[in-house]
Amino acid sequence: MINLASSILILAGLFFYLAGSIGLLRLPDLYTRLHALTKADNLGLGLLAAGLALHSQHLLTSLKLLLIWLAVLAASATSAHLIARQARRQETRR
Amino acid sequence: MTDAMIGLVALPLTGAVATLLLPRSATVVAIGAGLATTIAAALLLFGVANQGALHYEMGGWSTGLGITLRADGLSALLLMMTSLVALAASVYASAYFSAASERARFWPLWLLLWTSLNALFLSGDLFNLYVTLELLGLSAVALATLGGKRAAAEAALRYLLVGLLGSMLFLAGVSLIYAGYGTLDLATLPRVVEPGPIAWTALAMMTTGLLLKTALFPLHFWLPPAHASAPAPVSAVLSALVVKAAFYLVLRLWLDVFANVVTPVAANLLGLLGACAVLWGSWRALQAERLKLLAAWSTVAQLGYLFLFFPLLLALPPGPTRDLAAGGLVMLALTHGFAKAGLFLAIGVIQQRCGHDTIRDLDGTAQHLPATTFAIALAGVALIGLPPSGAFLGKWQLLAGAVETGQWLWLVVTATGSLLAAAYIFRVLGHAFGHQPYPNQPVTVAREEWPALLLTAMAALVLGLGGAPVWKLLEIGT
Amino acid sequence: MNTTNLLVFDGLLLFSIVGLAWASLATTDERRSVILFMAFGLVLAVAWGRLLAPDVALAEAAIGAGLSGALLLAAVRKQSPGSSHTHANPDRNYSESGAKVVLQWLVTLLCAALAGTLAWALLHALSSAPHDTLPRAISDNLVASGVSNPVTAVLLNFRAYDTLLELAVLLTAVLGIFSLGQTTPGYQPAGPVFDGLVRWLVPVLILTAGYLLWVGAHAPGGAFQAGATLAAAGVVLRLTGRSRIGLPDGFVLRIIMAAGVGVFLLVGLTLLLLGRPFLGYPPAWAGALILLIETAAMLSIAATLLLAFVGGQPQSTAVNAAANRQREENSRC
Amino acid sequence: MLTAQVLYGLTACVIVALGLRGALLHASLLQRVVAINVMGAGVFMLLIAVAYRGPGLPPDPLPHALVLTGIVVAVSATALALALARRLHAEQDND
Repeated sequence: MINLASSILILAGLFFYLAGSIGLLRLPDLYTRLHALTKADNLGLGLLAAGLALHSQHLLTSLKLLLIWLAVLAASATSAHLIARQARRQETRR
Repeated sequence: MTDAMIGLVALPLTGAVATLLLPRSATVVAIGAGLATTIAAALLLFGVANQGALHYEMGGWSTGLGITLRADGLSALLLMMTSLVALAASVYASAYFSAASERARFWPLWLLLWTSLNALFLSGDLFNLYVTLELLGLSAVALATLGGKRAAAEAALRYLLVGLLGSMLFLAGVSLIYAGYGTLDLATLPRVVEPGPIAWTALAMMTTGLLLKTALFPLHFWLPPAHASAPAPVSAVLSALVVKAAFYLVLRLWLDVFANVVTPVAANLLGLLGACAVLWGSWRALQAERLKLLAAWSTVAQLGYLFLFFPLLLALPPGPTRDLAAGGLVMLALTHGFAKAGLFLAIGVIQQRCGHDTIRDLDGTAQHLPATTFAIALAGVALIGLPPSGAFLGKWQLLAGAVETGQWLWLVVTATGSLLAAAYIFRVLGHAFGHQPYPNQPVTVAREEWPALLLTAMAALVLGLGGAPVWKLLEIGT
Repeated sequence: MNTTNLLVFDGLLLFSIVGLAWASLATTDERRSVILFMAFGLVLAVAWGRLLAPDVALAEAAIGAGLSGALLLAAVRKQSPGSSHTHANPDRNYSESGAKVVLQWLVTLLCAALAGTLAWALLHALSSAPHDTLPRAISDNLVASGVSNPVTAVLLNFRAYDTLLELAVLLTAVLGIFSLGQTTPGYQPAGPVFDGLVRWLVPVLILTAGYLLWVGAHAPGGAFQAGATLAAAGVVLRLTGRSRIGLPDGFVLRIIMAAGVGVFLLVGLTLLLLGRPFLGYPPAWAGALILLIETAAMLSIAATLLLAFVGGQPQSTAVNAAANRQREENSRC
Repeated sequence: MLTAQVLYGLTACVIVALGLRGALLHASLLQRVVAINVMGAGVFMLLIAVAYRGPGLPPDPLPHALVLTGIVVAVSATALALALARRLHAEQDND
């Protein structure tokens, strides 16, 4: 039962990763690419972490996985913001 | 006596930390640390002479698990030379750097360089050798940049990149050795290595890396600009000791560790490259317009002579003739170390007192700076290989070995190289003793001139006349 | 996981490693090259994990990819993106000439020959049974080493002398950087989002550094990983425009720089005076002495890496503010 | 012979060669530094591959320690090289 649930979560996570990567390659400009990358990948990582957490034997491991997700969430949100802001500035300057 | 080995590494390293923390009294601290290190080197030399080869297990862990320091006749001699040259250069440097900020930057790096040289000559472990090589390379580069000029920074950067490439090749060879034989200990390896793909490839990579660092033709391109644009005391140590450290490792690997792996063909290749270095280096030295560049190109040539010994040593069967030839090699290396260090210090004096080192404009230097000119002449005696210099004994053994093994080519190369050396030295002396009347009074500055004089006298007189113990010491192998 | 799956994973991992290395060296755009190199480092860290080398994986991610990348990126920043091709590299003008093409092919052939020879020798080395004398000696002596993580035992006890010289290498590098005296200009103050992230990230990083240092005795971690993490805290502080980044001034800074080598030497020489071998810790004290040395080493490493990133002594705030105004044009955040 | 050892070992050889090629051919100083670092990573990979003993078996810790030392030495050298390059560029800009 747990195995099935965690497999579904991991597969779903991988799907979002795939979508994010395709978006990065196919979308027309920087903003939409950023959108695809951060939104889809953050969700993908979250699902992946949840799937792995179900698998783990110890609560501590699950907490660590949660921590990883939160750290990546904060970092990717901030970096997406920085990249977008810098791009906007360059545009207005031009 | 084994504590002397620890002292040789720990004393200059402690000195480096102390000079960093106490920049105001850095000179005193550094000279003190240098003196103590020299005493440790002398103690070690006596120890090896009396008790034979010594070793010290770091941390008390058995060889293999821990790192073992080793000293035999060869390393004790090179350590002694290192200490004497570095001490003399230190005394000179205390007068050379006038600004307090310059001194504060110079001394810690200088003592780190000294530490790395001692650590390298003592190391008995392949990976530890890699670390000492990197310490040596980085400290040498950092010191070379103290020249301050753009040319110095450019040369130093190229020196650094070449050195890094050399270290990486060396480390790749070391990794292969560990993969194949499961040990890094230099004394264990000769018992386990056997000719085959692993040993050949590893030796080829390590040797290539070291040849880059020792600047054997055609890998010498980085040396002349780097050595010629560094501050004089740094140039002295770079030319006399730093390139020789890499050469020492080649010698150690080829004659000790991989003795049953090397082939005469490979040794002939090294000899051939050495021959090219002798001819090309001497020729470029003859063309040089600046004294420092002349000295740097002469280093390329003099290192070439050392490699001429390889085909001889491989062709000679073990026995007294081979020992004589090996002694000649070491004698040549020692003489060049003292002579070239002295030469660079003397050039430094000229550069600071006359404001330039252009050979064409040296007229009257002999009247202005008699002691320094005499030092240059003494260095010249040693670089040409005239009696009674140590180089004469060395080259004599080189010629004897060439005749013995019927390898006439090396004989021709040695003769041509010596003639070219005579030409470039007399070109300098011809200008220095030129008949231009020089208006100024002769100058003598003890702290600046004595180090060069002592070093060159060591090369031209002491080693040649009292060099017999060198051969005795070399019989003490690991 | 079964072997086939693992093989597929290995294949993908190695493919991306070689691909990233190739891509990072094939481009002539310096910024792209550096970013690809950082990605290369991160994928390498995964490979180290796969080969059961977690200590190395941590160090690679923190130092190899992280701080080396930051250093390299800071070096790129000096040139505007367009100019890096033209004026900085005059020797690139002959790129189309025939001699250059011949040279490129010669070097490529040489390197291919090197790869082949190396591979040939390596296969020979791997074909015999692995040499287990040394690993066994390490595990046999682990109890006496004072720590239970074998990598830390090798680094700080069995081969402590290597580590002492390695700290000397770090000290040399930072002294060399100091003597060049070229401080990179600071960054302008960051906006609220980045600043907000840094405000809680820095304490977490400092806490992580302490944890890594402590845990190194029995699990992956240690002074190097901890030092790099601490340095990372300083790097992000600098990126938000703070100039002091936690580094002290003058004498105290010099003490921190020298602490790694100094404490190491002090311990080694004290033991020598007490009649033990140089760096030969008594087993009962080994754990404490290693922790002492590692703490000093961590501070030195962090300070050194930070100073390397700054490029010299940190500038005073006034100078920094002026530099910031000048750099308004090229600001990144 | 372990498949993983061979796979990672052979990749390491390729990376060493790639790095060497870049270090010899690149005109840009910065990229030469990157190339030397890539070459170093190849050497480290060689060591780590040699240390690997198979799944579930403890690897040889010695090469791991050597690589850790190597990484720190490499970053020191990189830092010094970049500082030198920065100095050169600064002087170039002043000319």
